[in-house]
Amino acid sequence: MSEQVASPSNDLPAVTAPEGVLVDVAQLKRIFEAALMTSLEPLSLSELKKLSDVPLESSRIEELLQQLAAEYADSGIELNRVASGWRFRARPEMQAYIERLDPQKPPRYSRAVMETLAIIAYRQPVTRGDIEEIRGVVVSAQVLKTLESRGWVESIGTRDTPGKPALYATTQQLLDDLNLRSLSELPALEEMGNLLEPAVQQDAN
Amino acid sequence: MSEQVASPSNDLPAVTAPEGVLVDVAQLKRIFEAALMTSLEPLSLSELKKLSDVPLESSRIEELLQQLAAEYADSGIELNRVASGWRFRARPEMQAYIERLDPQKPPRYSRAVMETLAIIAYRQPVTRGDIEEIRGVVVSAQVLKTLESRGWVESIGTRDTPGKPALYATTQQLLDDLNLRSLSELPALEEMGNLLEPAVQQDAN
Amino acid sequence: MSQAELQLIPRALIHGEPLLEMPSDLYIPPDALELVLETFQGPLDLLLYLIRKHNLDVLDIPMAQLTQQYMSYIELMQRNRLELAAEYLLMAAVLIEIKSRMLLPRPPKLGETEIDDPRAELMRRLLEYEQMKLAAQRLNDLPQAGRDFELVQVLIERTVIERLPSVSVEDLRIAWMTLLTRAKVNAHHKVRREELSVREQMTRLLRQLRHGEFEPFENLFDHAGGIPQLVVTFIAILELAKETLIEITQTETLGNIYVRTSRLTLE
Repeated sequence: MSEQVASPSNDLPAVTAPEGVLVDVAQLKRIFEAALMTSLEPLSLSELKKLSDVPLESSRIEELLQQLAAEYADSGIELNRVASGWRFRARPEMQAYIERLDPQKPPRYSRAVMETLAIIAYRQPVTRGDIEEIRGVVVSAQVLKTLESRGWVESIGTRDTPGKPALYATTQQLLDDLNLRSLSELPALEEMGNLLEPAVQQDAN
Repeated sequence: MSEQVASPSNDLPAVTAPEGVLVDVAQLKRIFEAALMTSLEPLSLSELKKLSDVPLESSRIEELLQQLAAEYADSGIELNRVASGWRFRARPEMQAYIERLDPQKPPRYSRAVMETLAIIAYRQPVTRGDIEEIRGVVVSAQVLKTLESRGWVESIGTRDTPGKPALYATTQQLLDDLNLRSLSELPALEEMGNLLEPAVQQDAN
Repeated sequence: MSQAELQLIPRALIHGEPLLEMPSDLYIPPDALELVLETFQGPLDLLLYLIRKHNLDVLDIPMAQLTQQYMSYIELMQRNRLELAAEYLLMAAVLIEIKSRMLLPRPPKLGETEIDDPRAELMRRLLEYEQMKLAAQRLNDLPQAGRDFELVQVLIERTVIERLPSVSVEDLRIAWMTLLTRAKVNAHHKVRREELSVREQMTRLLRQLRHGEFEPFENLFDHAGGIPQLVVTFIAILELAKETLIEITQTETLGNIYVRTSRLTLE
């Protein structure tokens, strides 16, 4: 929805491009809106810049996006910034309704897959050997393949040790899929001190 | 965008369901909005009805949809009624802008399309009923049409049962596009099952 | 216990408090035991379970007690002839070694007792694994695109070249895998390589018989493909007949066999 509808008073001054050209802010927001809504992948600032007829600073674009996000504050969808850019998503509380239309839920991953993912996410880059050492069991090739084909994990090189094992790291796609901007937004690891306290553990389980 | 933002005066009376139950109109519109925005295929009135917790007459739903459409009057997208239901689309005048974006990010098929393709590939020849049995949900005509118009799936006859349902199979074109010589080169997948939690768990969660 | 663990164990057993107490005075049906075993991600996971279950102090693990309980499990699993991953046996050896080292009198070294503790390495591994195990649970609790929320995707009609979604074999594999893991699909639809080639032949035959006329049986076989191909084609014909998609007729004994689609109407 464009700003005229949301805020008829239009408290937003026309953005002045570096060259001094006036930008039709309402129109640009409409274009951003249409582009973001039709793209399943998040759009980066540099992509959004291409949508403007006059060159715009990143800060201007972010300002517009924040206004656009605010316009959707009371709607069923929301505009978020994630690792690789900006994107619209349905609010999680809408999920139960949307699932009525297609009750097929995607599967949940097994503990083996999730533990492997956690080790890669928190200890990256790691080799398969590193993962096996932490988990205390062999990590099957299928587990890694599952994570790779989901686009959550990728091999980013090899470690310079005998056998040249592949080093795994997480991808931007993982962060996007979890609606996060950076790895630092992952849940914090439990403090070792807390793990020594049996009482805390009981709650956590 | 919900109506509070768009029309603060809220000229819409609360919709009364047939039983006389009051419906939270704003919330229902938000739900419609989220569902329509996340579905590539148009949603029919009967699908939209499922989204309401109380039974609603079609005329009421259409009224809500018309209001929702009006709220998007000045935005980059529009809500339209098409043959098979209602759907959002980018306004045609936005196309020129959106096409500036890197075409590097190809669109994706919905899960319904991919699962239907997988079933036809692995279980061919199958009828729509077979597909529905495996997926556990109704397969829309759109989904099959998408696959047929892509040239990946074709009807190769009908099954000799009441209703003479069409039998679907994959085409040479699909193999070519996947760079396969024969269907038997598709991965065998039994072993993958144990990487995902059993279905029972999804209910529990 | 984590959700995953709880749910893998038959309900009757979890509700009746711990099913993993002392194996000696506990009956676990052999089928259930297999599930119990699958529940643990490995020896570290099993050890952690025992430690947390019995509220043992991680900083001062009572090796005798822990080793004894661990061994009871290993024995129980072996007694039921469950195939035990090598890691479990290796861990048993490690535990026994630590226990025996602790029995030996240690030369008194002032201030260095902690470093010398034979349990230190085990403790470090247990804590590191536990930390990751918890992290995995939290990661899994985060809302995931497609599972807990949907992405907005509004239609755009493109005037220029229509870009079609590209699909890889991998996408197809994922889609099918997803289906396999749902409901009873797994049990009913086993997919093997051979079966796929049969399916492929079934499709080929139906295409060939599209004209609706009788076709001589021999014409259905492609001799260039060798014996495996002939067998697969034959199985495909039987399968089609079973699914009543084709009719097979023979007018006289030892006469020619003809095949046609069973009153298959063509569009």
